[in-house]
Amino acid sequence: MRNTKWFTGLLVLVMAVSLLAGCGKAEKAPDAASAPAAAEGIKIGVLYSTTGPFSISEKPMLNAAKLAIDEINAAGGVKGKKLIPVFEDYASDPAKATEKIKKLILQDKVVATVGTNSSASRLAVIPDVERNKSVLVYNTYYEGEKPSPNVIYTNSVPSQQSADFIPWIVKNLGKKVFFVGSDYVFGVTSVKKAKAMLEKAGGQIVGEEFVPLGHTEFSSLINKIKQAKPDVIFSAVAGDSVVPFYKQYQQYGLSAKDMPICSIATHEATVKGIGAAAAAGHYSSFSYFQVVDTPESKKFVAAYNSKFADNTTVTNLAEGAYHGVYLLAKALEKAEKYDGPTLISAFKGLEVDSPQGKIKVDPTNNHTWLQSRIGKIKPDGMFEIVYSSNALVKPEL
Amino acid sequence: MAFLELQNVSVSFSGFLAVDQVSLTVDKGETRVIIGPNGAGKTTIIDMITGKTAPTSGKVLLGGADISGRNPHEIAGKYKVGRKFQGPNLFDYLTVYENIEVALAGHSSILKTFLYRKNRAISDEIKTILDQINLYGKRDVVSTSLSHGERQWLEMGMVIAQKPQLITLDEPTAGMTADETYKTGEMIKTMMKDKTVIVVEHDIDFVEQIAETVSVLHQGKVLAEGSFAEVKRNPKVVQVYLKDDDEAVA
Amino acid sequence: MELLISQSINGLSVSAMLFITALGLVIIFGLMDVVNMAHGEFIMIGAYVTYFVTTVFHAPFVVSMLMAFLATALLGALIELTLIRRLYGKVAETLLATFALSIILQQLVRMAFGPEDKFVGMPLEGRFNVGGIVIPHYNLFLIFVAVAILAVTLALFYKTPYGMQLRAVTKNRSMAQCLGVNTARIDTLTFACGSGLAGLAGALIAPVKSVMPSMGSYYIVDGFLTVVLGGFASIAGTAASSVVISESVTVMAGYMSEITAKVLVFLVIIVLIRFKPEGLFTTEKR
Amino acid sequence: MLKEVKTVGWDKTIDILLLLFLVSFPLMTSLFRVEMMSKCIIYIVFALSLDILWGKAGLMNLGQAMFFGLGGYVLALSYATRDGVPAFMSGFGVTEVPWFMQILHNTPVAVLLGMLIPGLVAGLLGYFIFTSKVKGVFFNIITLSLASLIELFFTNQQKYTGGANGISGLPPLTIGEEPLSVLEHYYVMLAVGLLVYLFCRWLTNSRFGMILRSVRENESRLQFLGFNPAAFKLSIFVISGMIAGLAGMMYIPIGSFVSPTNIGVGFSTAVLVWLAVGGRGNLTGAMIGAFLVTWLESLLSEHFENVWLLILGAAMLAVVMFFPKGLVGTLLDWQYCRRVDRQLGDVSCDDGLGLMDGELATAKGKV
Repeated sequence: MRNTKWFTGLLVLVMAVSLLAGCGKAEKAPDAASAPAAAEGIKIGVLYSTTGPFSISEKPMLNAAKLAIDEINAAGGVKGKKLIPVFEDYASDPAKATEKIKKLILQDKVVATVGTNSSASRLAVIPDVERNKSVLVYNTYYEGEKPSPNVIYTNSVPSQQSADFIPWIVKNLGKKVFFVGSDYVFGVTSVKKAKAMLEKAGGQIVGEEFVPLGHTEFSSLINKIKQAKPDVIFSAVAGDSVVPFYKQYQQYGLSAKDMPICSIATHEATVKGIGAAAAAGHYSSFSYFQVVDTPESKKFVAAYNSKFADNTTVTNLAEGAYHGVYLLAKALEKAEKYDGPTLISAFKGLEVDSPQGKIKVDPTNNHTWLQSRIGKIKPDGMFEIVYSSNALVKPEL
Repeated sequence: MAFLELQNVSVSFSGFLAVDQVSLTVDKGETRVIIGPNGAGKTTIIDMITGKTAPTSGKVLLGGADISGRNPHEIAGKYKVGRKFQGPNLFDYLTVYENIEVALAGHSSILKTFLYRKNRAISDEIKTILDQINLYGKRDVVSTSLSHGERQWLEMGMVIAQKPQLITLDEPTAGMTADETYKTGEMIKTMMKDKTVIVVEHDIDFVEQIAETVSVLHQGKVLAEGSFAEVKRNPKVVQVYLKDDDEAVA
Repeated sequence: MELLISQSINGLSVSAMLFITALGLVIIFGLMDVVNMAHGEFIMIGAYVTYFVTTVFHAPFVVSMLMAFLATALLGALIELTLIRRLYGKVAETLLATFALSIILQQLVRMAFGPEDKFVGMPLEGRFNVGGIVIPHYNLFLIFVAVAILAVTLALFYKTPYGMQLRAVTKNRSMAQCLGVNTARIDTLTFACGSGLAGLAGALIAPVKSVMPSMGSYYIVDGFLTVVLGGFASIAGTAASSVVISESVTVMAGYMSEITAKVLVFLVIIVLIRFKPEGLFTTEKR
Repeated sequence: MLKEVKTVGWDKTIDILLLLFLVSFPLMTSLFRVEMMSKCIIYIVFALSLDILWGKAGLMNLGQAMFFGLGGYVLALSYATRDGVPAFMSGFGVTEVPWFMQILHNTPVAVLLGMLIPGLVAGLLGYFIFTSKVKGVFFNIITLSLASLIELFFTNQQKYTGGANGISGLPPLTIGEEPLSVLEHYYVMLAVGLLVYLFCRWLTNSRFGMILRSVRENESRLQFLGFNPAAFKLSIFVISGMIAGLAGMMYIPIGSFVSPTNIGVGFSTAVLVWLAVGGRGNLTGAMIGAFLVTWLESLLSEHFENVWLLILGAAMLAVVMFFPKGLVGTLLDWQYCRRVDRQLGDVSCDDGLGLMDGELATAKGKV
C-alpha cells in the first residue's frame, strides 16, 4: 500500500513534467519562430539518420556535412554570417523524415536543408519542401526520376554513372552482360538505362534479375548467373545486400578474374565489409573515390579522418554531402534573398572546386555536372582508378 | 421420467479408459450426488455432460436430445446446462456484480450483447442472487479479493444467474470450512430446489445433507446406486473407500 | 532441371542457416513463453564477437564460434537475472522489455563500433563441383554444424539431468519446485543456452552475410515463421520446419519472386494451423 | 443507468482534460506543433483501435499496423491514381490503372473500402486463428509474422504500391476546390478522433465490452455460460482492424505519404509501446501513452543526438519493469484501492491484488 502511494506520487510527477515539457516547448515555439530569421547567422537544416539502419550511409554524410560547415565558418562564413546547422535525426523512418523536415522549415526557419539519402526518405520530404517553398540539397546518387524544382541534386544520376562505364565495359571486359539490381526504383531504373546504353555500345544482354531490398541470400541468383554465362555482371544491387552478394559470389566460386562485377553502388565502406580478398578485382563507377588525387580530396580525407573517430569511411556519399554544403554556401553567397525560388536560381551555373575536381550545377535541370571515374578494387581494399573522364559529364534525366 | 440419460458412455485418453461403459439416469428435479475415490471418472462425466469432453462411445441425452460431442457454449446456451467447476473458476478482474451480470441468461449472442440494456428487472434479479450468496455487500469488489469460500459461492451464483435446467456442481465445498460447507448445503437446497442437480462430492457429511440419490463411481464404472443410507451400507463401497482413499471418508 | 537440383541443394544450406538462427528463439519461446525480440541482436553480438576474434585478433574461426556462444550466453544469463526474471508469465511485458533491449543493444553497438559493415573472413575457401553444381565447403560445414547442434540439443534435453529438470519445469513448474528442482537456475541456464545459440548463429552467418548493427532484424521474422510451422518447444520440429520453409522458398524462388514464395508458404501455414494447431511436426503434446 | 452505479474515476477526468487541452492547443503554439499534434491525434485513434483489442479482449496483436497500413494504402492509391497512371507505376511498365484501383476513385467507396479491407483481412485471419485451437502466444507470433510479411510484400509489389519508396505527395483534404488549412485539418482530425473515442467508450461500456473482458480473463469459463468466445474475438478483431484502417486513412492527408514503414513490424511495435506506457485496458491509458511517447520521441530526438534512442529504450524498460500497468493504469489502481480500503476495511488491497490496468476503477468506480 505504501509502495503504491509512492509510485503514484512519482507517476503523477512524471506525467505532469512530461506534459509541461510538451506544452512548454510548444509555447516557446512562437517566440523562436517570430524572432528575425538568423540575425547573426544563417540557419540550415541537416537531416540525416544517426539511428536505425540508414545510419550506415548517413552517418558519414552527416560527418562530412559537419566538416564542411565548420570549414566554411572558420573561413568567415557566408557574407560574414556563420552557418548555423540544425541537426535532426529521423531514425531511418521516412514517415518521421516528413515530420522533421516540417520542423526544420516551419519551426527552425532554416533557409535550406541538406540531407536524406534513400529515395524513400527523399520522396517523403519533397512534398513538404515544395509546399513550403524551401530548398533541399540532396547529395546521393539516385535514379534521376521525378526531379523536384525545389531540390538541388549534387550527386550523379544513372546516365552519369553508366554513360562512360558501359562502353568501357564492352571495350575492356566483354560484351555479354548480366544485369542485377535491388528491386526498387534506383535499381530498376539504373538497370533499364544501362541496358539501353549497352545495346547502343554493341553489347549483349544475357540476363536480368532483381533481388528484394535488404536481401541477403544470393545462392539462387548466382545459380542463374552461372547458367547465363556472362562476361560481366552489371550490378545495381544496393544497401544491405551488397556485402552478402560479393561474399557469396566468391563463396560459390565465381571470381573477379573470370566474371567481374561492375557496380554503381559498391564503395569503400562496403568493400571493408566484403573484405579485400573477395572484393579485389571488381569494378565500381562513381564520380569520386577516396584515392582521387586532388589537393581538395587529400585535405578532405585527412580532415575527415582526424575529426571523426567513429569507424566511418569516406565514400562518394560523404564527398557528395561535403561538396553539397559548399555548393549551398556558394549559393547563399550569391543569392540576395533566402526564399526558395531565389535560392534555387542562385544555384544555377554555380561552380566549386570539390574533392572530385571542379563541378558545376546545370543551369537548367537542378542537377550537377560531375566527374566520371571507374575504380578497380585493389587487394588492399582501396580503389585504383582505371578510367577518368577528365571532363564533366552532363546530368541527363 | 429420465431427464438426463447417459447411455453406455466411455471416454479414453490416449489409451487410458477414464470412463468405462457408464449408464446413468437422472430424473427431472432430482439432486444426484456422484461420489467415488480419486480418478474414478467423476469429473470426466461432468465434462461430458457440459461438452468439455466428447464421449469416445455412447450417448448423452438431455431431455431426449443427443448432446454428446456438442460445443460447451451450445450446451450451456441452448440446452441450459450450468456448471460450477472444481475450485472456483471466475472472471478474476471483474467485480462480483459483473461476474453475475456476465452469467445472466438470455444475453449471450453478439447481437444481444449490443442490444442489452440494464433495467430494473435485471438489477433486481442480480440483487436477489447476490443476497442469496451473501455477497451483496461486496458486490463492487474484484473477485480476486474474496475469500476462497466466497469465491465458491460467487460461482454458484453465476450458475443460478444462468437459469439452467440442469446444474452440475463439481466439488462445490472443496476447501471450505465446516461452517461454510454447511451454508453451501443450505444454499443448494434453497436456491436449486426445483432444478435438476448433479453434484460431485467427497465430503460425506455434505453428501448426507443434500443427497437424494447417490451414484458411486469406481475406476470408470458405476459401482452402486441408491439413497445415501443404502450406499453407505453397501459392502463393495465400503471396501473401495477403505482401500483406495482414506481421506475421502474423513 | 539442373536449376531445380542446384536450388534444392542450396535450399539445404539455407535450411541449416535458418535452423541455426531459429533454434535459440524456439528454445526461449517454446520453453519459457518469452517472445525474445532481442534475439536478432544476440545474433548480431555473436557476429561482432566473431569479427573481433577472427579479424582483429586473428584467432581461428572455431575459437570465435566458441567465444560467440559463451559471450552471448553470458549476456543472456545477465539479462535473465536482471530483467526477464521479474517478468515471467507476462508475455506482453517480456516482449516489450526485450524490444526495448533490442533498441538499446543495437544503438550501443552502433555508437561503439560504427554503423558500417565489419569484415569476417571465410574460414573454408574451397568448393565441390559436381556436374556443374557448385557446393561450397562452407555450406557443407553449415549443414554439418546444424546437424551437430540438433544432436547436441536433443541429447541435452532428453539425456541429461538438466534436460529432464527442464522438461519437468515446462510441464509443471510448481510441481517441479516441490520436487526440489531449482527452477530459477533452470530458467537462467535455458535463457543463456538460447542466447548462446543465437550468438553461435551470428558467428556462423558472419562470413557470408553482413555484420552490422541492424543485421539482426533480418533473421527474427523467418525465425518466428519457423516456430509457427514447427510448433512450440519442439526441437526436431524446428529442424523439420526449417527444411520445409527454406526448401520450398528456395526452390520456388528459382521460378518466382522470393517474397511471393514466402507469402504463399505463410498462407499455407496459416490454413494448416487451423487443422493442426500445435504446429505441423509436433507429435508429443506439451 | 442505475443509482448504485457511480462512474467516477480519474480516467474520465483525464479524458476531459485531454480533450480541453487538444481543443485549445492551437491557441498556444506554432503551426508546426499543431500539425504534429494532428498526427498525434491519429496515433491516439490507432492506439484506441489496439486497446479495445488487446486491453479489453486480451488479444495482443503484434501486427496492428497492417490494418493501419492497409487503410492508408487504399486511400493513397485512390488519390494517386486519379489523374492517370502515377510515375511509380509507369516506371514499371504499367500503362493503365488496374480496375481494382479505378473503383477507388470514388472517395466514399475508397473510404468504405479503407475500413472494409482491413476488416476483411482481420476476419479471415481471425477465422483461421480463433476457430482453431491456437492459443495465447501463438496468436502473437502469427500476427507478428504476418505483419512483417505484408511489409515485405508491399515493398516487393512496387508496380502497385510504390515499393520501399511508398506513395508520396498525397493531397490534403479539400472542401470544394479549396484545400483545408493546417488548423482546419487539425479540428477535422480532432472531431473524427472524438467520434472514435466515443464509439470505443460506448463499445467497452456495453455488455459486449463486458463479455470481451470476460474473454480476456477466462475464455473457457465463458463457454460454459453459453457464450461463443471465438465469435466475440472475431468481432472485436474485425472492429479493431476497421478502426485501425480508419486511422491509416486519417494519416494520408496529414502525412501526405504512405510507405511500408506504416504497415510493418516497427510501427506495430510502436503502438504496443504506447499502450504499455500509458496502460492498457482503459482507453485513457492508450491515449495518454500515444500522446506521451510520440511527443517524448520528437522532443528527445530534437535535443540529444545518438543517445536519444538509448534514453527512450531505457524509459520503456523502466515503465515495463516498474509500472507494468502503465502510468494511467497504476494511477487508477491506486485510486480504486484507496476507495475500497476506505469503504470495506476488511478487503486487503495491496500490490498483490494485481488489478488489470486500472480496469476496475475505469469500468465501474462504483464502490
